[in-house]
Amino acid sequence: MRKYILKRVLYMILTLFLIATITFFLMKLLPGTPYQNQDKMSASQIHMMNEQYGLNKPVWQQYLIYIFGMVHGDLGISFQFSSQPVSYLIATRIGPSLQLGIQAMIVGSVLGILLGAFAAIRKNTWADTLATLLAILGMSIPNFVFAVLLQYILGFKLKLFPIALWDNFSSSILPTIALAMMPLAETARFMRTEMIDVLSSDYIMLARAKGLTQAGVVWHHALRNSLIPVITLAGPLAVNLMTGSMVVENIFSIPGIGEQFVKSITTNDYPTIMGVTMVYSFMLVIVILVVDILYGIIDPRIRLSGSEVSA
Amino acid sequence: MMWKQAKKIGLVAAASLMVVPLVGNAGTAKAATLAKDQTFKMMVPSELTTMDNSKMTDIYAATVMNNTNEGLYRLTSKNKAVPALATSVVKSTNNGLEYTFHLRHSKWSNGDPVTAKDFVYSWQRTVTPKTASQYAFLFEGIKNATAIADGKKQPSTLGVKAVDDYTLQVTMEKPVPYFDLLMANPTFFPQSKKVVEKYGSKYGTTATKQVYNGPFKLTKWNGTSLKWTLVKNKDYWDKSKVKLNTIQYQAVKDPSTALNLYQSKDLDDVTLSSEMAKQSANNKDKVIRKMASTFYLEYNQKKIPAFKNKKIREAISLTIDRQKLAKNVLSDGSTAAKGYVPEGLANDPKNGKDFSTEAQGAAEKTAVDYNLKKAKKLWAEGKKEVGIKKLNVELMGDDTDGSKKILEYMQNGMEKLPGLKVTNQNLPFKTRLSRSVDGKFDMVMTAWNGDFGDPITFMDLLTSTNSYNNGKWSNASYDKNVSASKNENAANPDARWQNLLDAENTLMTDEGVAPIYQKNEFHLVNPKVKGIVYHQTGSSYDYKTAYIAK
Amino acid sequence: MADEKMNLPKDAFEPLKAGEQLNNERIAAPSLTFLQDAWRRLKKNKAAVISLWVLIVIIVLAVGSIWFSPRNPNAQNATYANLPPKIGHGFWGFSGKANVAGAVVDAYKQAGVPKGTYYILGTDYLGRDLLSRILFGTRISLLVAFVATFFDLVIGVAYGMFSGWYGGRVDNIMQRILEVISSVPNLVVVILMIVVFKPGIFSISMAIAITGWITMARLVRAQTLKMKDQEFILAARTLGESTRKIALKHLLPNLSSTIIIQLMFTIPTAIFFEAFLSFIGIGISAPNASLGTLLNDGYKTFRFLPYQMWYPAAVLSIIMIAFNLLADGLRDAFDPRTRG
Amino acid sequence: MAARKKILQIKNLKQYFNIGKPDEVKAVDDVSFDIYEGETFGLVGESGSGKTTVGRSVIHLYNPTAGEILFNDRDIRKLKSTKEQLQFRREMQMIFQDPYASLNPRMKVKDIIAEGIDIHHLAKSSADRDAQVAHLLEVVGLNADHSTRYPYEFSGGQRQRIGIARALAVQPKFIIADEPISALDVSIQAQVVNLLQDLQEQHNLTYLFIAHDLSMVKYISDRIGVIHYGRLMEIATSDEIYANPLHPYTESLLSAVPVPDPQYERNRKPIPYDAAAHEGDDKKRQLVEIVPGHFVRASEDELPAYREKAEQYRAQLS
Amino acid sequence: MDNILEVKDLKINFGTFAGDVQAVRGVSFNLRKGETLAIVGETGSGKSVTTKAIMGLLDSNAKIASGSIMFAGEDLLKANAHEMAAINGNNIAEIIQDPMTSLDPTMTIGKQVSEPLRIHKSMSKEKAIARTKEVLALVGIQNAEARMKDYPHQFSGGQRQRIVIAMALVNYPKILIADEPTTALDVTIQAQILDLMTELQQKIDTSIIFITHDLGVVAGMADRVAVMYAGKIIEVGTVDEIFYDPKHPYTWGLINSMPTLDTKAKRLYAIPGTPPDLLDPPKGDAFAPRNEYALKIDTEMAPPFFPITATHSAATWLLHPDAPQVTPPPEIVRRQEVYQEMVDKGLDQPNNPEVKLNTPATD
Repeated sequence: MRKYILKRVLYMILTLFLIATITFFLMKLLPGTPYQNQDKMSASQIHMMNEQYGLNKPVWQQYLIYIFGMVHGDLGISFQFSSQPVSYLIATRIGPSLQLGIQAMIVGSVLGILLGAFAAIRKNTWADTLATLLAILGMSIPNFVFAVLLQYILGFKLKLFPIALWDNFSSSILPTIALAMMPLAETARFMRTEMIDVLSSDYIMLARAKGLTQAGVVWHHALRNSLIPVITLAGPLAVNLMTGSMVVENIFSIPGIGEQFVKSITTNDYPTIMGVTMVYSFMLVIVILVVDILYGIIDPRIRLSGSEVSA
Repeated sequence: MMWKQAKKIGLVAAASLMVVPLVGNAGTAKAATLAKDQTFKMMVPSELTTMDNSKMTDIYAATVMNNTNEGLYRLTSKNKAVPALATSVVKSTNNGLEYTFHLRHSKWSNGDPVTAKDFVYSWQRTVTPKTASQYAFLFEGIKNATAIADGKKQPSTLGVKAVDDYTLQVTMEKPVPYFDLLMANPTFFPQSKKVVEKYGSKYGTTATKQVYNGPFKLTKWNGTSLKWTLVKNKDYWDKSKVKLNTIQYQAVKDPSTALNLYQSKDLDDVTLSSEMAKQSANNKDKVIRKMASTFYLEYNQKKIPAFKNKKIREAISLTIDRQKLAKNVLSDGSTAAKGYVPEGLANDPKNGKDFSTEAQGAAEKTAVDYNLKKAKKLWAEGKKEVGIKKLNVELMGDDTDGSKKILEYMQNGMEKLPGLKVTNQNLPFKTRLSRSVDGKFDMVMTAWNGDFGDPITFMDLLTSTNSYNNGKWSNASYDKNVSASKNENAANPDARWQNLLDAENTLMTDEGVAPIYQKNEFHLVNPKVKGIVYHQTGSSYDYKTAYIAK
Repeated sequence: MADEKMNLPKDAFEPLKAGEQLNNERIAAPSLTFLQDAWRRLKKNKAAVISLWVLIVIIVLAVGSIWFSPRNPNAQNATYANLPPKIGHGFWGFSGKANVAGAVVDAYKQAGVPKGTYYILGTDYLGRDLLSRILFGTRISLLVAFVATFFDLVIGVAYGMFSGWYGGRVDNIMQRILEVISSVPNLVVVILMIVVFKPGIFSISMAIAITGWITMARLVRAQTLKMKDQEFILAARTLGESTRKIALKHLLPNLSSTIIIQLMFTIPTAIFFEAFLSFIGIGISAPNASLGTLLNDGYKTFRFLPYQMWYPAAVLSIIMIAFNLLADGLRDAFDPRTRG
Repeated sequence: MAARKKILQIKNLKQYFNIGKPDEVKAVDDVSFDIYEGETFGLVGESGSGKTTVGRSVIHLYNPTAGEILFNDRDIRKLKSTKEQLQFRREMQMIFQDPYASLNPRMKVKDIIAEGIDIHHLAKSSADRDAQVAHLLEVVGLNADHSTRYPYEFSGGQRQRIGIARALAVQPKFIIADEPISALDVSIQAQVVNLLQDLQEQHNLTYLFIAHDLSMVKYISDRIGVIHYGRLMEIATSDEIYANPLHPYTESLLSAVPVPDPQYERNRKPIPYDAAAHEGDDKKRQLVEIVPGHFVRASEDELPAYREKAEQYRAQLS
Repeated sequence: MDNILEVKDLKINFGTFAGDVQAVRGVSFNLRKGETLAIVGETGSGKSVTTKAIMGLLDSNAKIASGSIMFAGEDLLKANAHEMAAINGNNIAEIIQDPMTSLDPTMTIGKQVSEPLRIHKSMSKEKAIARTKEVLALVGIQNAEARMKDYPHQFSGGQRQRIVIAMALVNYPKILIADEPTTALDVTIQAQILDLMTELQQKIDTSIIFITHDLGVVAGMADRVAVMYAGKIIEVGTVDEIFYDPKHPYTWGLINSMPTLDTKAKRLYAIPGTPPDLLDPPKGDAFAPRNEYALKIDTEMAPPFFPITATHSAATWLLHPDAPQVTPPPEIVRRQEVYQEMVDKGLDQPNNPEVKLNTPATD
């Protein structure tokens, strides 16, 4: 297992390195300079500025400097916030994003699992249809529509929660719900499929033959076995949450990195784009690694044989 | 100054002479009329990027700076310089080439005294190339500023000197008529050398890595946060005039969220854009903040040969119903362009008439007219002259909602010309900018906001050699007039004025660019908030005298 | 037990002659191709059938609107901007009345719209007919989805089949590559792609396609791995069939259900992703509309002009739901486990 | 018998998988045997014994790790040209175990059967192709009506017969039958076995019949090889191997076979086999001919015991 | 002997996309205390469906058209889910074919085996563990205590089947349903498992319904045999009656088509054709199309059961008084001769270890 993790970590590093490389060179393809007032600045100033940002060196040197800096946690200086290191920008912004992401992940997966399991147990009944429809609806309505509706109805009209802004836990409730819709829907659908699969397996039949009631079968056997594959959903869900956070953070004025990412795209803030990309990739890679390890821990077949799981 | 999403206004020196009439008189605020809670909640559409006035690039930073720090002068609601750290508004000597300021005794928020050396240090620091200030060009006119920025002279040779701790002497290279207004601009505010050196590259990156000498102190800003707070500065020399205890800033990027927050009284002042503004047109809290900016269309004559034909250009311009665009499409208080130089930017030194009004001749009118019939006629003639049957062009613009709509509207109008096929291309601001500069476009919607209250800030752009003349329109008469206004007639205000009027006229007659509209900002403001001083250009708001009425 | 008193004819107990023997190799069921069989199965799934019809109707309307659009989707009439829905003389929900600052006003009257002119789903901010815009947007969204799907199909299927078929080291390397690619947040790639290249239908489709094929490749690979040791593939090999032919004749048809189902999921994902891109401002460029851009315009004013959000949202949701239900239905129809 | 032609010679065949990895599998480990023209050679073993692997190596679905496979005296590993390979594919064919997995569910029966015809261009026209398919269907006891149907419409036995028709389509000389009946119901097994025997007679086919079902292998085979953990334990004629099993594994295997005879079953006592006891030491073992035609895997010091056992049996017979 | 279970006129249909499949078409049998009843039949003959019905484990698309299953005075078909749960694993237990899939992969075998104890006996944890250990040892799992903490994948196929048996037997059920319990196993392992089952049956005194298609296994395990074809039982009798004196042509074919190690016949006897599709079962006797002894009436009317002895009856018109006398295949005739000899000697007692008979002769 240790060897396996080590191998995975190596792959992880390789992956991140490749992502850094691709992002770097894609950024180099982007038109535009970071300066607003290019033509009002003196050549000498532009030179100095390029030097500050390291833009006057050959691309391969810039690349090496970037990679070297990244290894040391230095992601460069933001173009948009002058003098602000990207790493600081991310450090101060990641908290709300993580909090929202984790809350949404918990809400989404727990409710999704319950909904999916419920639908599977009531397979081919109206309850199943309703649950499935609910799940599909969750996947069918864009985040921003959800967010706006939640804000308007629950926040503005009913005044149950803060409309927006980021002050305390209660202000995280609406964005969490908006963000959790997609994971909830996906988890529910996946869970339903898995659960139906498991429920038709031999050992479930034998469990019934042992005298377990429906509830007992589900609780003691079906749930755990269906949950194992559902864990692999964590990767795609993490991606989902990242996408969602850009929208939700924007609408609810939450100081997170998703919101910042959108801003940095529209302002050509390359160092921030690259930095946030790296953070996203890093988080995703970590999620995938954790899923793999978790998979190994939860599934005894893998735990003991130590063989490789493909995510 | 380039526009970004109707947000990024340049840190502008001069203010226009235009006065925003709604602003109340600060002096009338009596204790009896004040609400108990003097907290003002302000929405901005963007984060605070820096508190280093050498590095500021956007209006929101400048506005905060203007309220937390202070320079020699402060501007009244009528855009008149009044003494701030300087004890009086001084007249220039030596033919406008020298100014001597006497400073009052005041303190930084860390207790240090503010001295003339702080000005010298700040100014030298800004023009030093290493600081890479994007606004060092505003120092142009002060002795050696340009040479220092070009790295040809040492920063210490800048024409500014601390005669003693409270006497500041400024030496000019040439007279700058709007010098007083510059002195009220945050770029010219003093900096504490001690503090700058203490924090080094981190100077001005958080609320605590800066010292303040203005009416308010900045707090709760970690450098990247979406909100920050200004609190009353008890060390401010004129603190008795300051009524507000706190100003809470909140960056909100979504217009409907902003409206919701305003209506639920979570915010006192919100900026609404596009549809939100349009839909709030009847709101009684509506406040239109006029701006000195023009949106205009440039034709790339270098890339599309047909654009060299004036009839073609004119035909295209005539297809755009600017009135309808401003009223029905934008509906956010913006107005149809009267000409290239926006209304209210500058007034005739002789008779006080607005430049755009004075320039409003027949040619001017035609250039911003809407006449589809004439357009089609000209288009047919133009096509024949150029020898083409049809024309496929791209129309480039920003990727903001507002810009998209405008482009769509314009495209629709243009395509009424037979054989003209327009493809819209909405790009992120900086991408659009660099493509414009590189000439990688057919037609581009450009926006410009006046740097200072003089038509030259616009006129300069379209000379044959200016790098911002993206369309490469070239006209000898125009170039001559602009050049004359800057050189031979620099000291002759009337002749200079006529040069600029002539240049505008030439530009419009020759359809060099097609002005579309003048941009304004749409606000909803809590009517209880009074005494805000607003400037059409520069650091928009001054809250020194603002208060919340009962 | 046996009823001994039964009256049975004498000849009942004569042995059957050879000719009278029944056909003992008889197949009772009608002959159906795989697809016919799947179709029969699908027909039992009401939700899927309804979805299929809904999609057909939507596609026909969207495509048909090229020729038979109620109005020109790009024709502007700024004075008629933001007119609420109205049908005929107006009735509930389609009255042409708008609530402006608390007062209900007849928006059509205010805008000076002549009698008899009405917009079924209202107009947008430039006075364009929303119904035509929605039809147009649906077409563009579907186009984006289909283009993305096509690449998904080509790249994903080919990659998956190749990786699975060759197995061993080739597979190993290809899987590692896939692993790396899938660790890149796809939205980042998409955004970078669109920022680097010109936003437009093609680059958006490409961007979605470039990141979208991973799942397809994985599924196809897994199926191929499973299939390549299936005896019918071995049989083809023992007969001397070439690899290329095996892939085309044996693998591909048997992968088809996997592929079709995955495509059914890819299409809505692509439509959705396009909508998201529109939200962050890098979607389809104007005046072209997609459901995403319409929704993006609509949500901003939904407090005042709710119809501008609800109608595109409804169409998008219906398409998404229909594709998802159809995909579910197809999965059941193709899945041999449910075979009766 | 010695005069008969050896159609297939397998010499020291080794087939390892995942070589060099922790999960290396020696599926076939040093197996040698010959098959004579026209005979049926049964290869018997339990699951995981490597019997299927042998079959697949012989028909060159796998590349052997080591050893030689001579078909008609030509090493199949050295067939270079496409033509030679195609020729080999025509002469040797395979019948598979799983009647559900061995037919492409997306193809019509006639296309499945004609696949070989198409590959080897054995039909002059499409009418000829149809005729050949119809004939093959008839040969395997189905009729031409069935040719347009899809595999799933058939029962297991019918499908297996379609599989046989497919193999026959290229007129092979040698057929590897890889557990062709183990997935079939009892009543159907006999049909297929009878069919295989009829075909052998009519076409002078040689079979390598792989199975775990000892009674059927015994019935159909002329000679039998017993394989265990990738190694051949014993080779002899089928009568001899049943009547006089020498290797304890063979004995154990035989003793475990249930027989549809209650009286016999009541008395049957399975003989356990302990692999560790017989293969646990590191003595060198190989197939040794104890009596003519009867080979046993043994080490030098085990030989006398086996010889004696063989003697006893001979004595009993006479 | 007491009947512990009585199945009467059971009819079960399955709703499929193509229509209703009549999987079980009127099955009646009873199970006696302590006996092993083998149900023999080919794939799709309805034997598994019948036992699933007994345990209430039919799939949701199954419809029980008629019949009753009486156990301890109650009709199991009328029991609700909770009543069924109380019986399953306690009074009736099951073993199924594939040991690789019949254990929950994520639960230790100790837990799985002790589950029926906790459900039905509300036993304390310690007692349950002790009992589990005991039962595991009983089925031949070595080092049972330590291995209880292991997961299914850590056991070989044979061991797993032993665990499944332990799980089924842990509550000493009155009835054990073994659905092809050795089909997936190698012959040597099969022999061990069968031995184990016989041994345990005697120890815990349970009745077994043994489902299989392997006549060899039946011969060794069963006391009585029911032969199923196309959803019906067509012959039932003691193991000796079925193997030595079968009356139904299908049974003849079944026995005859299986070579023994001694079969020397040039050709095997094969039942021609294919079993009928139960979506549309043929009129009359479903076996008729494949029956070389078919009579005209077979195509008209399904035959009733004709009793042969007290324990033996068969559903074939050949037993009708009016039917022509037919000669069974030679192998059957040979068996009948053997049987006659046995009857003469009074040896036709099943499961009598004393009984020895000459090894069956060859023809």
